[in-house]
Amino acid sequence: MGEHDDTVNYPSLRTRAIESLLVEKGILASDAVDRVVSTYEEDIGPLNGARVVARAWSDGEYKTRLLENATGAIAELGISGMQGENMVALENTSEVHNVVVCTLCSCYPWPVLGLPPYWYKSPEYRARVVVEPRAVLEELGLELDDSQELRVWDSSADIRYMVLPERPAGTDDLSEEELTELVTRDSMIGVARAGTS
Amino acid sequence: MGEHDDTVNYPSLRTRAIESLLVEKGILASDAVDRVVSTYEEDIGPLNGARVVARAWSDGEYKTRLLENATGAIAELGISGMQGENMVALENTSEVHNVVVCTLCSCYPWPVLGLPPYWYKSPEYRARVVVEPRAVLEELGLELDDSQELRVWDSSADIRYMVLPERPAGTDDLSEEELTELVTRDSMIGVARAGTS
Amino acid sequence: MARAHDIGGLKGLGRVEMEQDEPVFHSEWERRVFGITMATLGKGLFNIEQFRSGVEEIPIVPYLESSYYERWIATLERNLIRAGVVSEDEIDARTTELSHRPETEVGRREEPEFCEMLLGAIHGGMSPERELDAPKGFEIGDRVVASGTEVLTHTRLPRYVRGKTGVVVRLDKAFVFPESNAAGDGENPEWCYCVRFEAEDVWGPNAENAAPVYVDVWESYLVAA
Amino acid sequence: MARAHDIGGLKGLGRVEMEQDEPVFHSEWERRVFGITMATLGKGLFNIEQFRSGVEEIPIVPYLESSYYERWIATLERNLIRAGVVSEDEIDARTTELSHRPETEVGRREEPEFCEMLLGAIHGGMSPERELDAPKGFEIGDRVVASGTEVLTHTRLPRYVRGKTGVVVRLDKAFVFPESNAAGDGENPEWCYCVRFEAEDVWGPNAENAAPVYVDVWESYLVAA
Repeated sequence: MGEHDDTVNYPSLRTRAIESLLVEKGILASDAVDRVVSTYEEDIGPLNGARVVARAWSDGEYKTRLLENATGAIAELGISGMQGENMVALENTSEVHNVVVCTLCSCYPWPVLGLPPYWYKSPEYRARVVVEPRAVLEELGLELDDSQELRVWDSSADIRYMVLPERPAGTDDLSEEELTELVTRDSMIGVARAGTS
Repeated sequence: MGEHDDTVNYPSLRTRAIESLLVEKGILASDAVDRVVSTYEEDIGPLNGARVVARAWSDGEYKTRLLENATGAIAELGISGMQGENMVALENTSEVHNVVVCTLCSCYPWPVLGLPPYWYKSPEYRARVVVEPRAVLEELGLELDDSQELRVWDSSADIRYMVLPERPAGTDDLSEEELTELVTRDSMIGVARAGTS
Repeated sequence: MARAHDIGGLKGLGRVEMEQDEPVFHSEWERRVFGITMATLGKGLFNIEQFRSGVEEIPIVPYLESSYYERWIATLERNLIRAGVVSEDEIDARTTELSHRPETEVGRREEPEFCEMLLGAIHGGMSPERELDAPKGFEIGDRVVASGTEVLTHTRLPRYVRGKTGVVVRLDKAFVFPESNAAGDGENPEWCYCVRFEAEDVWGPNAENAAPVYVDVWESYLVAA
Repeated sequence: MARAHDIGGLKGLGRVEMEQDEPVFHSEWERRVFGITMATLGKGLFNIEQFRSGVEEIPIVPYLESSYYERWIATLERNLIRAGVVSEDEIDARTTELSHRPETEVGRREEPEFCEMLLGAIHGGMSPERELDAPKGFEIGDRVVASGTEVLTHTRLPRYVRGKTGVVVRLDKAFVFPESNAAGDGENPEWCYCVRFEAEDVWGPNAENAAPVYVDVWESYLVAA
């Protein structure tokens, strides 16, 4: 999709109509709108989650704390915020693979992953991943072992999930910072492995 | 909607493609197609059902037979056929009003009512009449007494339903043939009273 | 609703629009689709359950947006292709040809005997009733629960009563079981029942303006309450 | 699915399409819709459940066909109108004006204090966790049945587990009950649980390739199995 120049399309006009009316009525703070947007465009994104994962890979005690109390362990790295107040981390292993969805809307752990990508919010992903998860993951390029239990987590209430992906083989010598670069957003949703594009 | 001249639109082209291929392959009988169509355009329609209703209004014993064994009673008038092999008649009274739907597709008692109208097959009718039947009937111009039990019949298996509407007041002197003219298709589905437009 | 068609109770749909003096068909192609369907059903190229199942396979947006007989075209194609009598490529190619030469006449062939047989069936009926030795599992007045087991293929148990409790109000005949026949696994007839479900048992305590719903149900969809 | 959004398990949808190097927003208006929503939520003009409920009120075809932030515009409008701060006519009229004079600048006003408060909430969080004296009704390992009672308004129990049996695998905190808060009837917090449902218990014996599903559920949606 990319960025459109669409100042005269209907959603754009409608949005500007709403914004201008709310400003005139003294209800909307333009600076708040600006700041909220720039926060999610610039400050809060999947790099936060990658730092959590790299730390867990590097520090067994941290990993234990992450799996026991994700919200607290994430906060140790200075990461917290809206839609991440009640976090649970799900560990992928050779026996168990976890994948996260919100079938009812688009619930997603904002502080660690930023705002969700379009496909995560699409009817196709939401409808299909609960009933045919292996097929969906295969389409997305992730083949699981038949022996691996696949678990689908529907974010239907107020817990927000992040997946702790498996640490890729051959990364023993990497620093925590180098490990961070292997951790993709998709691997923390559970639709990809870490260390792959 | 009315009739369209649409020989070049996509459904028309597609239909003609299928028909011409099946004819060439020796699979389709053009005369059968013609005859089936003319049968439902000319021979089989709600007048059949109206005759059944008028007879039931005029002849108490016939009405009893209709309510006990609709298929047999309808056959007494020489009416039978596909999608009417297993009929049930539902009597509307001052206490009970019946309305018929097929939520899953478009099941309908062809021999007595012909092919169903578009609205009967519409998602709007099918989805709504089971959950908000009074609202739907009101929209269609039929107000029921709050004291009347409204029953919705979903044609989900192989029974086909026809409603026996209430005989309008002031029709004691009418002949069976004159009564027939009061019986509309919609009154036999249960979305209108007999004797109204 | 695992499939697009199972929409009983779906919220958000608009008014029911009636057409005054509606014709039986709205165009010549609707006539032909209806006739071709009846004629190919009559030839046994597919059965009614497979025909319905083909409609249900349409994704929900085109399902809700297409016209009734457009859905018939979709399932007719699907079923003819599955029957092996025509391929999608052939239909595509012929459609393109016709779009370039719209004046082309569709060929004709006649089969008077088949024609009489089909008309005989239309006027005489072809009941899905079957003999069944097994005793009926339920009696009038029995409280029953409709199956809550998901069926992802063709089924005739509307989703809005799944898992809900009702009362048997009428005993019907044994009819061909659609799930089995749609799958090509034979007719496997079962006893059928009419079950009355109270509005609050189907739509919950907030149902406004609702009413009891009578649903016709095959025996294997029911267990005693 | 009484409402358009409750689509878990719906068949017939196509491939999941990923976009390479997807930006956070795809256009300026998406940025503004997101920001306006957060700012008006922050002002308390509506709550998150009312916001979600407004999305769910979109009829299914436009729901499935519109883009994500188009759905946000729809619910934002609905909620601002319900809050009484703007009317549909005003929005319509302003939209028309802007379409005639697209170069018009949107006005600005600043509220530094509110801005700091909102950013504080974004970075600090605003948990829907609430104190609750009532004891938890279930323990880990309890077999539970998810409610089969239809809810025609806002609900957070996905339809695909309604009436299905699972096992409690995690005890969560007490959270605001969405059905109540969406209706403006207060927060009425309840204990929450994570329940594991086996694939065959959810999707039936024909589920191919399915997997256990973990669903987070408020206590009043559950009864002991």
